[in-house]
Amino acid sequence: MIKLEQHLKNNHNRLLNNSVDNDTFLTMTNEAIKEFITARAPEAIYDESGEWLNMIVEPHQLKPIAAALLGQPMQMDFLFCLTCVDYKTHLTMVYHLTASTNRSLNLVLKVNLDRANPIIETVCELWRTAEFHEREVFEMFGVQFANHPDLRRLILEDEPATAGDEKKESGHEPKGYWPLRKDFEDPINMIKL
Amino acid sequence: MLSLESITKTTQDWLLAKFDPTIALAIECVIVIVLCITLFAILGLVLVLLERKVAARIQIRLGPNRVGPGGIFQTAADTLKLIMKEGLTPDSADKFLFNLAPFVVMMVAMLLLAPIAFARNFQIWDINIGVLYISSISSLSVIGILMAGWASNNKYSLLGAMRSGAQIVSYELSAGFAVLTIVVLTGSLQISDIVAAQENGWWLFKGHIPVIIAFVLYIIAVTAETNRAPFDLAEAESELTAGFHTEYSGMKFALFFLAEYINIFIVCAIGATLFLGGWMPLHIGHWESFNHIMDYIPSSIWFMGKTFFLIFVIMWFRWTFPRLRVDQLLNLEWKYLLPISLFNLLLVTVIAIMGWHF
Amino acid sequence: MYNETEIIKDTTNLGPEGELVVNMGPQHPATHGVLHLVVTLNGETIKKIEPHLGYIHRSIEKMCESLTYRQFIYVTSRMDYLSSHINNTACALLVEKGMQIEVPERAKVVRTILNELTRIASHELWIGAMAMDLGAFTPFFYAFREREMITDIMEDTCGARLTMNYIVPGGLMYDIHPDFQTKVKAFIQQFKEKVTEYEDLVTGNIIFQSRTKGVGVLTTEDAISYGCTGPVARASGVRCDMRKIAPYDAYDRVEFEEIIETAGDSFARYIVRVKEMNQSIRIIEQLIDNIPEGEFVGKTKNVLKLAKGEFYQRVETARGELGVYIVSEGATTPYRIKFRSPGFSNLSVLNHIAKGSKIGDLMATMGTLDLVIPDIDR
Amino acid sequence: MFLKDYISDVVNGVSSLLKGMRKTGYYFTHSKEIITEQYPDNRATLKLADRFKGEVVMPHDENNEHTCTGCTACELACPNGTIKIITKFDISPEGKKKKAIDAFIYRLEMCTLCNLCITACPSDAIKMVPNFEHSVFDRSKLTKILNKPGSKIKEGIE
Repeated sequence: MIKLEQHLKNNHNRLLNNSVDNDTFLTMTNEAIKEFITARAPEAIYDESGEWLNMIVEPHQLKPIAAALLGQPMQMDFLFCLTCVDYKTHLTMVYHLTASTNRSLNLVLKVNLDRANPIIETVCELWRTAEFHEREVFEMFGVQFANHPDLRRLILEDEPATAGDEKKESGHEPKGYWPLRKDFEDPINMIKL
Repeated sequence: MLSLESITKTTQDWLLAKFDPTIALAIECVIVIVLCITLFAILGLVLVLLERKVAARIQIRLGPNRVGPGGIFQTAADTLKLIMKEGLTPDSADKFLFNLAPFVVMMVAMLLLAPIAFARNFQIWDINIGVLYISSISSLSVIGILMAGWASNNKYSLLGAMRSGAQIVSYELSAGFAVLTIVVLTGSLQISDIVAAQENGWWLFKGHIPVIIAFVLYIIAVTAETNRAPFDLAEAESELTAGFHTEYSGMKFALFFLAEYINIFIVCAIGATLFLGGWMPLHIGHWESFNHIMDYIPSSIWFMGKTFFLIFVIMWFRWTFPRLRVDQLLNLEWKYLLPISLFNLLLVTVIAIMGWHF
Repeated sequence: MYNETEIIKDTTNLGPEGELVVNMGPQHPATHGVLHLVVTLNGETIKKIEPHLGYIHRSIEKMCESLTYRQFIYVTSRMDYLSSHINNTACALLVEKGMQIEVPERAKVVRTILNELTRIASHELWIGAMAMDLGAFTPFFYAFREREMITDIMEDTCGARLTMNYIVPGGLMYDIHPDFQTKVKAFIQQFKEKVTEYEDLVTGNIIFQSRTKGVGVLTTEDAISYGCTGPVARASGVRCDMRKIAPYDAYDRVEFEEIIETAGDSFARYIVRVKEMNQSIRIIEQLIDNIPEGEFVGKTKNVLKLAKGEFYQRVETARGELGVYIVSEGATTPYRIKFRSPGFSNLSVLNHIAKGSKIGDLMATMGTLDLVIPDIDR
Repeated sequence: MFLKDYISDVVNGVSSLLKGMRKTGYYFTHSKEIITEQYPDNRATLKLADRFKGEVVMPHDENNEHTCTGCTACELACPNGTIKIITKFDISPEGKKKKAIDAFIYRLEMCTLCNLCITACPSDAIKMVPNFEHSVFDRSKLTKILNKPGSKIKEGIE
């Protein structure tokens, strides 16, 4: 019971602190964010045409930038969507970020990956929700997440034996094995127009 | 008036007149066994139907209403189905113990029937340590459950059996203490003496508040002992699918199911005997005419009425409360029921010694 | 008779000593669907929970890539089938946002009422199922009695009880039923009378309280880090109600409270949902007499084509924040669609909060996370 | 003080349990609260909502005429490929060729009852009806031809 009371107290304190913190970055504009990112990743590309600020960074920059966004003053502690898009020429990882204390501040972080050998650093330690989402992206798109604690299939059935052999020979998963990639052909897709 | 007492008496007289006493005893034994099995079958059918009807009424449903008028043959149809089903034995189960377990549970339930007084002078075996016999035999059923859980070679079954073991062993205590309060007041372990002591009023009314507390404790403890909700941790449908009888099917499952209901009947019968005067009619002080009318109702009706009232209360519990967690279950016993019943026993002893009861 | 080798045939796969690996599901009474949890136990204590998903995976995201913007809405009803209206609303809102379709006021208000009714229906079902997980069977029937009134209203107006497909880009598929308002009012009356029953039977019950209080505690930090939303996060003190943060439809003109609890345990999650039902009733009461007259669907083109670009719409379902992310290449079908389902993130927290507790606690924790498996698998 | 807490714990617990038992006891003794519907028995009085989406039908009038032009708008609108329209060319009395439907094939087993075909139809030739007893022993019986044999298109519908 003591443990629970402690929790209650901590949560209360946190709620109070949040309300104080709010003022410091409520005024954070897109320009300020851009400045913040450019200081860390000069070659980042920005796109403001959509609803939220989009930016594309290099794969090796992702982890440091993500860590910086999570820390002060941005506190982008809420990763509400993590997905991947197959653009046929390349894969794009998309991270939708927001701050739990200021949900009007949204940011879309994108990373373009090589389609033949997609590999990227995991963001599991920063946002633990990424663990499941990255496992989903791994099985659906074949993106390898380096340093992921438990990179296994989550939704699809376990790897068939033949796929394992093919993997051993060629060093990567057989072609067309990732269902959400555009070149995946499902032989029994009855609704395909 | 045709009563069960006169029937037994006539039968015995006739048998003794016709046969040698040993053979007469043997014939009586056979008659008793047949009657017991019949009672079991009927009780099983009636109690299962009753449970389903009570559940339905509480849950604003109609309940079984298709087989026979008002669904009264529903359980008979279910039994037929269970008899015809294949009795599967899992490949990796310990086959001997697996098949033995339901019979152990069933036999324990049957043995308990012996000292129960169903009506005035209508009792199979009026043993002088009746209450002790009941509490010792009833704790044997845990062996059958443990056997079933272990022999199934199923993790859910094993967990359910282990829970059941811990539960029955601990709740045996407070059930025993609750029974002891009446033994202290009566001064006898014999069932017929206990009933006779309630001639001028049931213990529940005569024994002040301590007996009422003992009664409540008894009901809680036996609910736990028969693995009924809210203490049905051994089965715990949402946690362990079906607990110790997950792997059982067909008639072997039916035996577990039947034993559960027979056990409820027996503990309620004992509760009725100890606290509600068994087959004794309700007598109130000096209202002679009222007492006379009450005497007119046959003693077997009184007994069954009281028993079924207690059964209804236990069913009412089941359909109202959520299930306890395993550690809370043991907490309830060791931190609440046991201290209260110990203290209560002390109080009753004082009352009995000082003669403060009515 | 007894022979050890006869019972345990395969001794190679027993795992470390003191561990018992139990497969809970895919067929298990408490997983409410086909969730498969591999639970590692030490006696009754849980050491690890590993969810295995995908038993009802239909690849809705891939399916939607070959469906037009009118067609793909019906598929989303099959994701979180208990809040199908809200899923449909999310998709409709996204298409409206992408094409700048003007939605008539009437449609907006009706959508809001239907969304709140859906939320109540979902929470009613949840209360029943949750009580059933904890071993109380009866509240299930009482909860379903009220839920039945809502499904009747839905049947009248939308023509279906569970997967309505009533909301289309631009408004509604057809106008509300003439009896809609009277029926909703009758429901509100009945609900207010009967909601005290849950207090008596469930909330106040000492067994229920001891089963849920202090069980499965989720701290605020963890709730945010694990991406929890909806009642699960609000019970841990996170403000995450999309109806407040980014109001859609008619939510900006109604008054309601965002229910926040700080305990973060199963009981807090329960209380949040019960109070949320009352807030939903409050929203409906404000709107039901003020449904504006007029068109029920805005003017749309026959063939819907989203502009090239990316669109994201967030709505608050009964389980949390549903995000729909569409990458459009300017065609009649989405290029890539991603559903950020609330259940998926809420499930990921299960191992963290149920570790170290008893099996019975797992049922309470899992019950209060309110998992709907098709929503998780998609 | 420990004893006081202990006793109040017990009393509160028991009273909360009794409250719940009172509620269930109330329902046990009040049979008018029962809400069971005896479905196959009450079929005569069973009334479904008029809008209930149970099945797609094609209404025909007394002259065995429908209003379907065979424009395949519903076929295109259907997300599952439930509808298949086979067209033919009728020769009108004036000797002009006219497009008409030969068979309107509707596969109920694939239909999700989403109502998109009804909204897509320009001539209101099909509609949803509240039939819900669809179970059959043979799956192929669920594939239906909606236009009645010998039916033809109503005059004046283009």
